[in-house]
Amino acid sequence: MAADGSQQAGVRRTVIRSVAALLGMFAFAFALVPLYDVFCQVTGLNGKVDTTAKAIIHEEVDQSRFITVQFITRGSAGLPWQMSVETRQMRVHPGQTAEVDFTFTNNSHQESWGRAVPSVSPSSATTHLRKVSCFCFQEQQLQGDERLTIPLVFQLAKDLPEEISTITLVYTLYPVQRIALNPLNNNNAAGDKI
Amino acid sequence: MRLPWQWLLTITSVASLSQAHASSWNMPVGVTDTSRNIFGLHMTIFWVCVVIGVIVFGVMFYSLFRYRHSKGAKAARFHEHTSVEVLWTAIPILILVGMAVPATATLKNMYDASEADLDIMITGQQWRWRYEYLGEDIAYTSNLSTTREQIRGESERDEHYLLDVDEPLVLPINRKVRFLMTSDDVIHSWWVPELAVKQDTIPGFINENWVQINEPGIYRGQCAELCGVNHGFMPIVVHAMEEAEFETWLEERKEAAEQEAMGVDREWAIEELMARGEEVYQSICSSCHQGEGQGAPPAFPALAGNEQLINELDWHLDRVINGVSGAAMPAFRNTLNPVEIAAVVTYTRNAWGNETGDTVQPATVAERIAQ
Amino acid sequence: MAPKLPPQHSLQHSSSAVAGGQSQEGQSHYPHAAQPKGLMRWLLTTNHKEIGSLYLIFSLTMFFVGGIFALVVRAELFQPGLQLVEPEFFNQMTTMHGLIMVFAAVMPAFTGLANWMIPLQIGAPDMALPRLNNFSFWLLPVAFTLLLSTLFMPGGGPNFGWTFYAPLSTTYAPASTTFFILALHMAGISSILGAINIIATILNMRAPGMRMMDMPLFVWTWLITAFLLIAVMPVLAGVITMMLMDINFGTSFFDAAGGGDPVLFQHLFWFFGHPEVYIMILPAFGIVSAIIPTFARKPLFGYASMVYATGAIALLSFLVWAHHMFIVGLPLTAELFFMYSTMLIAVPTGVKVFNWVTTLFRGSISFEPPMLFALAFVVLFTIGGFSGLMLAIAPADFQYHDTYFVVAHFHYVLVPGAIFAIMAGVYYWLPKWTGHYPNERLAQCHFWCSIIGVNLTFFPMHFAGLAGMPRRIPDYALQFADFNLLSSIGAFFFGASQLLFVLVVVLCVRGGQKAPAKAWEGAVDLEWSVPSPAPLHTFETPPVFHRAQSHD
Amino acid sequence: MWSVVKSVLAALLGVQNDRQRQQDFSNGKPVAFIITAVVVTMMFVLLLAGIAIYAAG
Repeated sequence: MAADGSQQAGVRRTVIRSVAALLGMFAFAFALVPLYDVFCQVTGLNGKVDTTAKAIIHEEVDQSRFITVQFITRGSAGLPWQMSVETRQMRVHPGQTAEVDFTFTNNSHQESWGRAVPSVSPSSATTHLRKVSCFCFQEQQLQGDERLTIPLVFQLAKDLPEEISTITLVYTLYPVQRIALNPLNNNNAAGDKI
Repeated sequence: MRLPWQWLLTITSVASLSQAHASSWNMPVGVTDTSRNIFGLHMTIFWVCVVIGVIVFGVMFYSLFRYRHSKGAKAARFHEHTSVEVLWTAIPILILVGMAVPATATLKNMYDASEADLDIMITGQQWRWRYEYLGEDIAYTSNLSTTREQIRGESERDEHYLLDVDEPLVLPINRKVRFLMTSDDVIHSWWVPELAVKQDTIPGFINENWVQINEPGIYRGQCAELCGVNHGFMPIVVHAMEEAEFETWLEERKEAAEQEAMGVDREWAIEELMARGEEVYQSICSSCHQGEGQGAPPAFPALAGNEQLINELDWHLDRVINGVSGAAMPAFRNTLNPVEIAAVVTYTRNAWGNETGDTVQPATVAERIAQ
Repeated sequence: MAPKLPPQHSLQHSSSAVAGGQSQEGQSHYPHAAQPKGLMRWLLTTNHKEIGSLYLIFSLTMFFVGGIFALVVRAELFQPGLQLVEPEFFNQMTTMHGLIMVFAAVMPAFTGLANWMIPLQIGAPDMALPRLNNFSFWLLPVAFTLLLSTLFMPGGGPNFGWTFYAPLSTTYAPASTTFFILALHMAGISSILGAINIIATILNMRAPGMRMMDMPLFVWTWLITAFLLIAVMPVLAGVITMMLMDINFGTSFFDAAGGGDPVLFQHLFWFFGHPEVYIMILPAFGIVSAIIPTFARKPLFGYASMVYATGAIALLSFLVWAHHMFIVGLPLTAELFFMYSTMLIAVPTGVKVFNWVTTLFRGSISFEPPMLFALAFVVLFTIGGFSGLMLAIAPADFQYHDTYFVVAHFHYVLVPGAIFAIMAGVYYWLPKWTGHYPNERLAQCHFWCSIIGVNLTFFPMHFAGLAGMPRRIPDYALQFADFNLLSSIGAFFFGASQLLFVLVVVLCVRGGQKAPAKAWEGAVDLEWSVPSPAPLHTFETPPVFHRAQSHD
Repeated sequence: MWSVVKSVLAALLGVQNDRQRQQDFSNGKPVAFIITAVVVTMMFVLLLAGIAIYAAG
């Protein structure tokens, strides 16, 4: 309104470009989510573990060094399950394939769903821990009082950095909600909670 | 309440602060090599800033004084000078590079948690810390032990007000201890200034840190990341011991755990359960459900007069053992032992007018947990 | 050091009374003869000056609302123990204080100044999109009424800090969080629209003859700020949309239980948050760069360097976000990268401070109220910059992080930084807006009270933080008591002295010493060519801008 | 081309003289500056990342 014709055109052009940049940045924010995942998986940032099973690579076992692999399992609120591991830690050579059994027990009488979320420390080891078969992130269903044993087959890559001597693999059990979502009182407003 | 003259006294005492709290004006030097390195970096960068500040502000105040309009100063007209500009860009860069080198070295050292002698898992929970000595079968939670009366000003505050816990983390000196850190609910941050360890605990993820303490002593810290209502009330106390003393402590701790486990097998009287339950309630539950079970609705439901709690024993047990997903109520299955759970459930079912007369035996709880 | 000639703007019109905008209502090209009166006039106004005033009044109101929240916090922290408020409410107060001050006080104040001054400084008759301008203002009262209303909702308002880290702000948040997200969306849209308007105005509506490098620095810094806003506000919008989906639609962006990552939230938030810090300080640089040359009666030293340094800071601000996350467990390489990039951003910032100081050197300096605030800005902002440099050293940050040292740092940058610059700007341009000089004695009193209050409040916080006091706690150990006592006394003193500011502004609107068109002897920019007070419509005939020399 | 790069580098350091700037703004196209600035920034990021990776070694 305050501008003459050529100014009007200029303003319109500026606005169109700005809005385009704006939408681009909004989309970029969402694109950052998968990009971050890719970035994490490439760099092992944050101990975030690649959840797809890998084929065994038959490479020469590096007999010269032993790596201690620790396993820790943790429960969480809202899931009456227990997760245990047959051995707390094992020593393996890089390149060697190893297997360890994890047991899930449902302590309640009702069936329920859960999921074990893995995390690796130190994070620089993440990309060198290759899981050949794994239950990570997969939903598990247990009937009331059911007990289930699943193996984890893994291999440490031979190019594991020299300075790493201990790797800790932690699984945290989380409940999977199969009931209808009740967003507004999912925190603490509901009266029936202690 | 303080009287006005007491305020006056406090204000005047500020003048003598430097005497009274000489050590609390600055970052502690700490008791680890890392903390000493960090202190060194801190003081170096501080003095660099002071020197730059003296030069810049010196020139500035000189100009303000010397070139006052009221004194008839005539303004010069210059407005650029390339070589001066290059100089004041280059010098800071050199100073920064000089700072970056030692900082990098310290950081690399802080990131090397390998070759540890002892592994401890630290778990943040709203609003307490849980310590697990991996491979030693020792695990316990550490709660604020400052009383409600002190916080509310109803009794004298002691020396370690808000910085005291029921069970400190016990560590040996001269040994490299690796911390694995995670959280059960929101992000917390485990911080002890004198150890120079501050690390976020993140739900579902694991962080690593380490410490090697040089001197025995008691070191205090606090949660550093806003984690909800009682963020200000989850302190950390580390008790660092000589190695031999630590070994003894470890043994005693294991024996005590066995003793407690044996308690599961016998029948407990209601008075015993009530007494034990009150202890547990006050240290664990009262931060949310309040001292008299009145709760703080809607966030924290009342327990006193709670119909569902009174009528449904099974539901009540389930809440305590398994927690409530997505709410502040944690699962105490792994945190408390069966005796403690039985005691606290019995207590809450019989205190503050909840006169159900129920007793829950540790054996029942153990069975429910283990099946 | 070749001295150059002083800058001279010769305008086509010799008497500002004619072309400078004194156009009579009837002569104007615009149909404002039928302008509504009373409330409707303000609701419907599309005039950049009126909208600018609305922004400034809104911002001042919110400054006091946020200030009262801060005083609740400081009152509780007056001495150890829980006395006045419960921890739950305390957390809501710290959160709301931060949100209101950032999004409702500082940002709208700069937008208000931009609305008033950018058209005047570039010789444009109005903003490029006047109706949009009206809309973007009126979004703000709606957004913040909604935000404040959450305090009265069951479960209370936002209590997770202004940084609203997940999962405290998602899984564990109060029920009102959805409204908080909505309010933030509206505030975000408002600033984005404001930014588009400012860019369109600056790029297209400069007076004939005025090139980019002739623009006053306030216009330059705002242009760069507007680009930053367009780049990062959508990211904030994205983050809070993800939160909304996590809370209400069962997604798991930030929930580890569903394969999400709470740390991702922090990366996204600070990718917005760090540039946001510069959004709040770059326009302040612009204001100070206008005021210091005026009262030193000497051209700004290194005008070009200032423009380039602003651009450099803006670009670098995208590369330093993770220095807010040094303790979340980033890999060593990332930690080093962000430490180096953060240390480097000190360089262009330092250049700005050196330029201001050199502008003072061999000037002819007088100390009117705007100058007092600008000088205080230079000194105290630099102190904030020093503590920023200390925080950049990653290993040391392990000790500083999330303590009162950080609180002291960012309050030094924002209160005597951004807010003093805004006040300096208000004192500087009040004669142009109202036609009167602000009462000098009262303004000086306001200045000295503010200086004492600010330092008494925030300086002891450095010590409290170094001694080990974490931030965002409602109660503290006894060894922090003295520092907190001082801070609380300072905060109440500072808060009370801001009432003087309101008094000065109100008195100035109502009367006072008459100001000529060029209210300050050393002022050079285009706004001083229109009469004081500036008539509702200015530069309807564009002035022709002649560069006698360069801008500086 | 070289002068554009030089100007952008000067900008990164916050150093620029008036004569040079006059030249930039009379001869250069803004697009050339923006592109160069983005490229220089990218290179700067890579350089910094390189140093960080080397230092983390």
